[in-house]
Amino acid sequence: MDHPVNQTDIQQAMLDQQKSDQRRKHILNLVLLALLLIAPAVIYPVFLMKILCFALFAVAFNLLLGFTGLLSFGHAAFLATGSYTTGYLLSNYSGLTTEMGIIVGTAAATVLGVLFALVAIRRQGIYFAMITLALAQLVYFMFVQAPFTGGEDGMHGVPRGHLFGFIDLENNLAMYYFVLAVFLGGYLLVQRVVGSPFGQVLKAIKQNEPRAVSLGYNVNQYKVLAFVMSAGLAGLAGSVKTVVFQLASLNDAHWHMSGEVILMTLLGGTGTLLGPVVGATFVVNLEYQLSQGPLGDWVDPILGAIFVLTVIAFRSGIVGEIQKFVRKNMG
Amino acid sequence: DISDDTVKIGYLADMSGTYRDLAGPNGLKALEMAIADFGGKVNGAKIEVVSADDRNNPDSSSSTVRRWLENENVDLVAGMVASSVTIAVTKLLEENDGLGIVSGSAASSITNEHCTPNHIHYVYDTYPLANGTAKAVVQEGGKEWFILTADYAFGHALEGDVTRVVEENGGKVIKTARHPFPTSDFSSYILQAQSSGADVVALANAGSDTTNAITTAGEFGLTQSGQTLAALLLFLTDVHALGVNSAQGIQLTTGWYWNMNEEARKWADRFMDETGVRPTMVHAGIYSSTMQYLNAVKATGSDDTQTVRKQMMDTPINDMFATNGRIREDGRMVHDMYLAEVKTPEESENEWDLYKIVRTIPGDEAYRPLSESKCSLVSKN
Amino acid sequence: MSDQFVLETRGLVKEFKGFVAVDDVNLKVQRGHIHALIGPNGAGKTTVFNLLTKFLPPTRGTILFNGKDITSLKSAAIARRGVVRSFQISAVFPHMTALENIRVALQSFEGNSFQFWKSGHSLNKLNERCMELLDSVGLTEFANTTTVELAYGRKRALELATTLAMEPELLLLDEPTQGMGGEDVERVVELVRKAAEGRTVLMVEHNLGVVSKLCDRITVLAQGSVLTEGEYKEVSEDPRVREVYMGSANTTQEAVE
Amino acid sequence: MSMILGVPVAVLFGQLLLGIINGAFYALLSLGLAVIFGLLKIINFAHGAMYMLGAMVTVIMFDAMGINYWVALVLAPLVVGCFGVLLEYFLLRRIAGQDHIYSLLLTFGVALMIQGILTNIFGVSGLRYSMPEIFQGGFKLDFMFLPYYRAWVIFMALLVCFGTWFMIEKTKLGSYLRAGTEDAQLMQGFGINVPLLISLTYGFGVMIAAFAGVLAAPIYSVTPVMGSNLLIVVFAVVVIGGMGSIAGAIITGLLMGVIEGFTKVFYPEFSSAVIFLVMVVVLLIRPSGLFGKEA
Amino acid sequence: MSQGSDKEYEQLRVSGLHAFYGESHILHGIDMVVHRGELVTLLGRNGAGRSTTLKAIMNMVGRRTGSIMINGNETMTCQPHHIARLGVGYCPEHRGIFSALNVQENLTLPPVVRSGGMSLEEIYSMFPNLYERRFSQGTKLSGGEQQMLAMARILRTGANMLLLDEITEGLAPVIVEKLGEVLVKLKNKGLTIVLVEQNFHFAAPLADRHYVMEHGQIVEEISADELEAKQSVLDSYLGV
Ligand SMILES: Nc1ncnc2c1ncn2[C@@H]1O[C@H](COP(=O)(O)OP(=O)(O)OP(=O)(O)O)[C@@H](O)[C@H]1O
Ligand SMILES: Nc1ncnc2c1ncn2[C@@H]1O[C@H](COP(=O)(O)OP(=O)(O)OP(=O)(O)O)[C@@H](O)[C@H]1O
Ligand SMILES: [Mg+2]
Ligand SMILES: [Mg+2]
Repeated sequence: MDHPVNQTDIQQAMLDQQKSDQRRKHILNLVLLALLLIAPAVIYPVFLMKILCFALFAVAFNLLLGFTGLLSFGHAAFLATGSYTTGYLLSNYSGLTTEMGIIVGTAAATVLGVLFALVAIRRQGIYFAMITLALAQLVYFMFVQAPFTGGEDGMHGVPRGHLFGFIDLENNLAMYYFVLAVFLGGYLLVQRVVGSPFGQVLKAIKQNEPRAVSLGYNVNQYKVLAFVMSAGLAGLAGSVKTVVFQLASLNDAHWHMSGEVILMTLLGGTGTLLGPVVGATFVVNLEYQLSQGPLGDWVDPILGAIFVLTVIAFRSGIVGEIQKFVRKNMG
Repeated sequence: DISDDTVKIGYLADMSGTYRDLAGPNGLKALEMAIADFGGKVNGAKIEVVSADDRNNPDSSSSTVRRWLENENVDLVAGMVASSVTIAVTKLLEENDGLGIVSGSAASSITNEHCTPNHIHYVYDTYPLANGTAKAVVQEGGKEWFILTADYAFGHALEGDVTRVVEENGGKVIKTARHPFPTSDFSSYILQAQSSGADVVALANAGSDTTNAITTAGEFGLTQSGQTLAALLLFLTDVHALGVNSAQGIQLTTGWYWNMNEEARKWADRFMDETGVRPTMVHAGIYSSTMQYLNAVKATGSDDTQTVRKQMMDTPINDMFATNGRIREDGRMVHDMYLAEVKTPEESENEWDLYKIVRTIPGDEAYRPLSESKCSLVSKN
Repeated sequence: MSDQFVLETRGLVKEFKGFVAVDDVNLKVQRGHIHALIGPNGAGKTTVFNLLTKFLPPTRGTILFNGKDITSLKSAAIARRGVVRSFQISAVFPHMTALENIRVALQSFEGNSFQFWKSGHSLNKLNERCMELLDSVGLTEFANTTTVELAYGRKRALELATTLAMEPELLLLDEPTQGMGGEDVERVVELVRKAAEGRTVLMVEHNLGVVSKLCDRITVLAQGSVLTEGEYKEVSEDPRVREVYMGSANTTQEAVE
Repeated sequence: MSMILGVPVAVLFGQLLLGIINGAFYALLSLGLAVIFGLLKIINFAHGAMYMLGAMVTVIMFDAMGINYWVALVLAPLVVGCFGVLLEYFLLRRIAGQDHIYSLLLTFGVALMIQGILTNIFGVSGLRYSMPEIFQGGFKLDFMFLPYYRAWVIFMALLVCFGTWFMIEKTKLGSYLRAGTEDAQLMQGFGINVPLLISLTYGFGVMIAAFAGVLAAPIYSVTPVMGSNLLIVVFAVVVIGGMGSIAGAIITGLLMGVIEGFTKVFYPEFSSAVIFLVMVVVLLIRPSGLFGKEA
Repeated sequence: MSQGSDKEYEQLRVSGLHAFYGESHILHGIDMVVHRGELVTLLGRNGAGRSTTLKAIMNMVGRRTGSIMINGNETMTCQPHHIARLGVGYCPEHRGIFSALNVQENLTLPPVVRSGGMSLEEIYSMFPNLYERRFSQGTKLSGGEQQMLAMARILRTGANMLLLDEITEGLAPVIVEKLGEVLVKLKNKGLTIVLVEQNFHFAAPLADRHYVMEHGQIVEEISADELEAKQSVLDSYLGV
């Protein structure tokens, strides 16, 4: 067999491809950033913040589902842990600056993530999903019973406080730009992770685990690290959400929340970076629009129909389908 | 004067979940009936309604209400069912100096430790529920109590209130069992109740938990073996779902019953024409409270929160909903409550002919006295 | 002795619910050899591989690698020590390009695999070596092709290249030429020969032509235990081997050509 | 009377029995789920909705047409089963061979639609369904009063469970089913009408759920949301039993009923979570569930 | 079923067959005819499209155009299970052993489509390994045992046309020899066989005709008696 194409050409082609991908990604990121920066002038900031929090949650989740191939059905536990921890701290220790509350909340979720990971990581596929669900249900039970969460009533009146001790977050705009910064931090981190050498290994594990093992990778360590990162980011989303809304409730810990983040991610497109963001925006917005309008009592059937439609017609999710379309029409 | 020449009312309730039937879309109907009856305008300003499904989720609800208050100049938030939602919303109201009238929630803490100068709790709460039913049952000789409690704030509050009432009246709570919310199979608890030897089995839960428990009690012959079943919170819709066969003889406390007097019946007929069902006490409360609110706006010519609230507190309430009603400084609307008993199949003439009123409990006797209040608005002397 | 033998098993046994798949196997693989493991289907060859790489835990027995007991190590650790296998049923990362497949293997030596903060560009320096490896199995033009789209034979070639990327000290090949046509077989033979320079290979192979050409020493496994061992000539003339494995000499001879 | 941890032994007997009865529901539901997952690799999040439909259809048929319990026992599962077949034919079929998660999303969407629509029509307070005359009353056992109906439930549930197990594990049809899930295309290449087989299997799985729904109609409040909370518990049961193991689902269902029953006595608050604790423990010890085949 | 050596009867006629996997066009107009009782091989390099041809005949590829007549029936619009019912037995490249079934269940799985298949006893005596392991899970067999199982199970169904994809792959030489004997026996029974084979030495003595494929097309047809004359052509195509 002869090789009509030259080796270096192929390498070069690949590098060029990488570069142009990179450039496109940068441009896209900049456009989005610009939009996000001016958004509060047009859209109600608290609503935007809600979207950003859920987007961060979905991005965190997608690090696992989309890039490691692990379906966690217990991510609500991390959201809620971040949320309650931060809520508790900010309500009870008035000396604490907001960012400290958030950091500790995130750390708590991260620690919980380590615990979950150690228990669950050896299980695969649907067993993994189910064991995370089970653990999350136990966490839910704890939150129902623990006195500090306020049980079914929830935890209310959490002060937004001052960022670094001097920026007053009661101001919605200040709060918005802080949330935006946190979101971007999380998003860029995930983007970096996915493209990193570590990300390559995750991808390999996702596609063929035994093969990755035989190449000398201790896959469980990689999965644990990915899981913990994802848990931490989910906790961060929860912490920030609590500060925005000044409340934490059992909804955050309920399995519906774990389900919701799966839906957001799938709707937007798993395995794409922007997908979960778009998915979260879509779902939050849709729920809001529907619950306001004359279709108020038809929210569930309409959401249901959208899920069905997505699975049947746009399986790669909104972003995934767009990517497909672009690829088809540009190459 | 009336801000931007409109009075805007936001109706927030569970439109699609567990609490849908007791308030829900029909509550919105009641609200709209009130506005229509008022003439659609107050002092020349038009009255507008916005509504939202709270999805029993305090996050969503508070972002909705925040937007209503901050961006859409909503003057009154009405409805409100799940206590987590109510507390979140009232906190926001306080922050933004809006006004809220809570009609659906049961928690008495809403005008106790969670009271604010920005809301009114209108229809009922756990305190009179316990007070009315428990007192009556103890006085009829039910001394030893088994309480089956839904394991969440509302259940705990009810359990606490019942225990107090039972003990005050010379009875004794011999056992409580807390079941997770929600539960579908109650046979285990009913068996525990049967073997406890208590005279009375009280249900400190709500909705489908209560109806499931009652059905199971019937199946296991709880009442045949001489025990009394007391349901502390039952809405008309629950009893309707159970049917008189299963529910007959159960005593309950209610803030209103559609067939309790002529005025109520007339309104209920109109409501039925609109919706096809009979109103619950919450539906009636929404109508009544909206009327009171609009009257207060009319009287003061203002939609300023404190002005209107003060006017409402100063005006006694006597209408299709309440007799001897008044709003206290903690925001509690105190009015007469009723001890009712579910009719037997023989007595019941149609599917909605469900209660007979056994006794009227005067408002001051029914509700928590201000002297016991933990509300910061109550002046302690 | 540990100098002479890279790999040694002592009394290796694997039972599956009462069925003994590997029965007291004492295998010694000499450093620098290409050592073949042959035997009828179901003799336990793949199972031996699975035991050596700890994809299955042995029921009994010890495995020595360079004289050290590695019986209790985990799969990944064994691979890192230098014992790397290829699979009988093709194993690739289907949604990566051929080049990326190999790069993942190379990467495991870079020590940067936990570096989640580093940019992916840091991996480009491995591309050169990837292309060399791809070229050696004739896949140059498929470097940027997603692996699912490769025909079966090419997937196997890719897998081999990936395995080689691991620079194993002991290479375990399970039927490397399976599913390949004449020319490809030739190339694999060459490749294995090249790969074997400076390292040891243990392979399972049913193509006796390949075995006879390549292998220094042959162990015949039958029903889980070692039937005989020796050079190709000795072994192929053993009547027991003929009976259980090779059949009439005819086929074999033709295959050898 | 002798006591265990302050509870009379007789009461515990009663609880054991009730636990088994409750477990019979879990067994039926998890059986259907296990059939659908084990054979079709569909994560059927509409299972709770199908259970609910079974009950709702029973009530609606009675209210609208006066169809009695006995007829409903056969007819309602058939109606729901047909619905399942249609669902499979028009929707699930299109995602065959895709990742599990899509089936989860799809069936979840369907469940939301069914529940939402019924909620808008019938409300959430529940519909009335009265116990058939023949079941009024019960056995007076030493330690408890056992309503006839509960005895009937356990009898029917066990019958259906055993029948299903037998059909799948021991008959030719069962082996088609088991094989068809692994490589449907090849099975079809052998001359088996796999698409039909799959539709029927899904239909059968939801039929069992609907059957449980009919059994539930006289004793639980029949509402459009009655199945939604049961769902994840039933999933847990299937996982504890070992996904794909039919016998596992049945036995675990009964077992979990009993464990939950005892929890209701000793630590009632925990009764909704105990199954998940069991699940974590079981999966730590036996990665593929109590009766699952090892991977 | 008209018996034996009705060599004129067209068991299979493929004309202008194109096949696609999603976007990729794999077969570019295949024409071939196989008569009843013939054994025909498809030769070619890796990726030439031989497996795809068999799959296309079974309607197991994404999309196909052209015409495929089996036993005189046009099958372009048939579902795979209808095609099997026409008496086609397909043994796939990757064996397709079912892990949920044990060996015996795997063996008895394909329904009998015609009379005249082998009995279970005959099969077990031909493949004693399978008999020994008949109650173990199908996929726990060794690679070679799985291959035997895959082959054996279509012998039971009585199919009179077999599509065999690389059946000698991974088998010990003794077994390969035995398989050769089996094929001869089957041929003598009048079965039609299309064999995709890498192992030319195995195929050559058995086949009546060879089709050589390259890039999704048939580039050469060689009958058994021309084999020697065309050896060099063949070698150049196969790269031997
Ligand atoms: N996980 C398992 N459980 C039970 N039996 C098994 C398992 N794996 C392999 N076996 C059995 O062990 C025996 C040896 O299998 P192995 O795969 O090692 O054979 P092999 O020598 O590689 O054969 P081949 O050349 O056909 O690949 C076979 O009879 C097989 O059925
Ligand atoms: N599922 C698929 N999707 C896309 N392309 C495929 C698919 N399967 C095979 N191909 C492509 O079709 C072409 C022919 O493949 P086929 O499997 O028919 O080859 P073959 O001649 O049987 O070779 P081999 O010896 O590798 O089995 C190859 O180029 C392959 O890349
Ligand atoms: Mg093998
Ligand atoms: Mg092929």
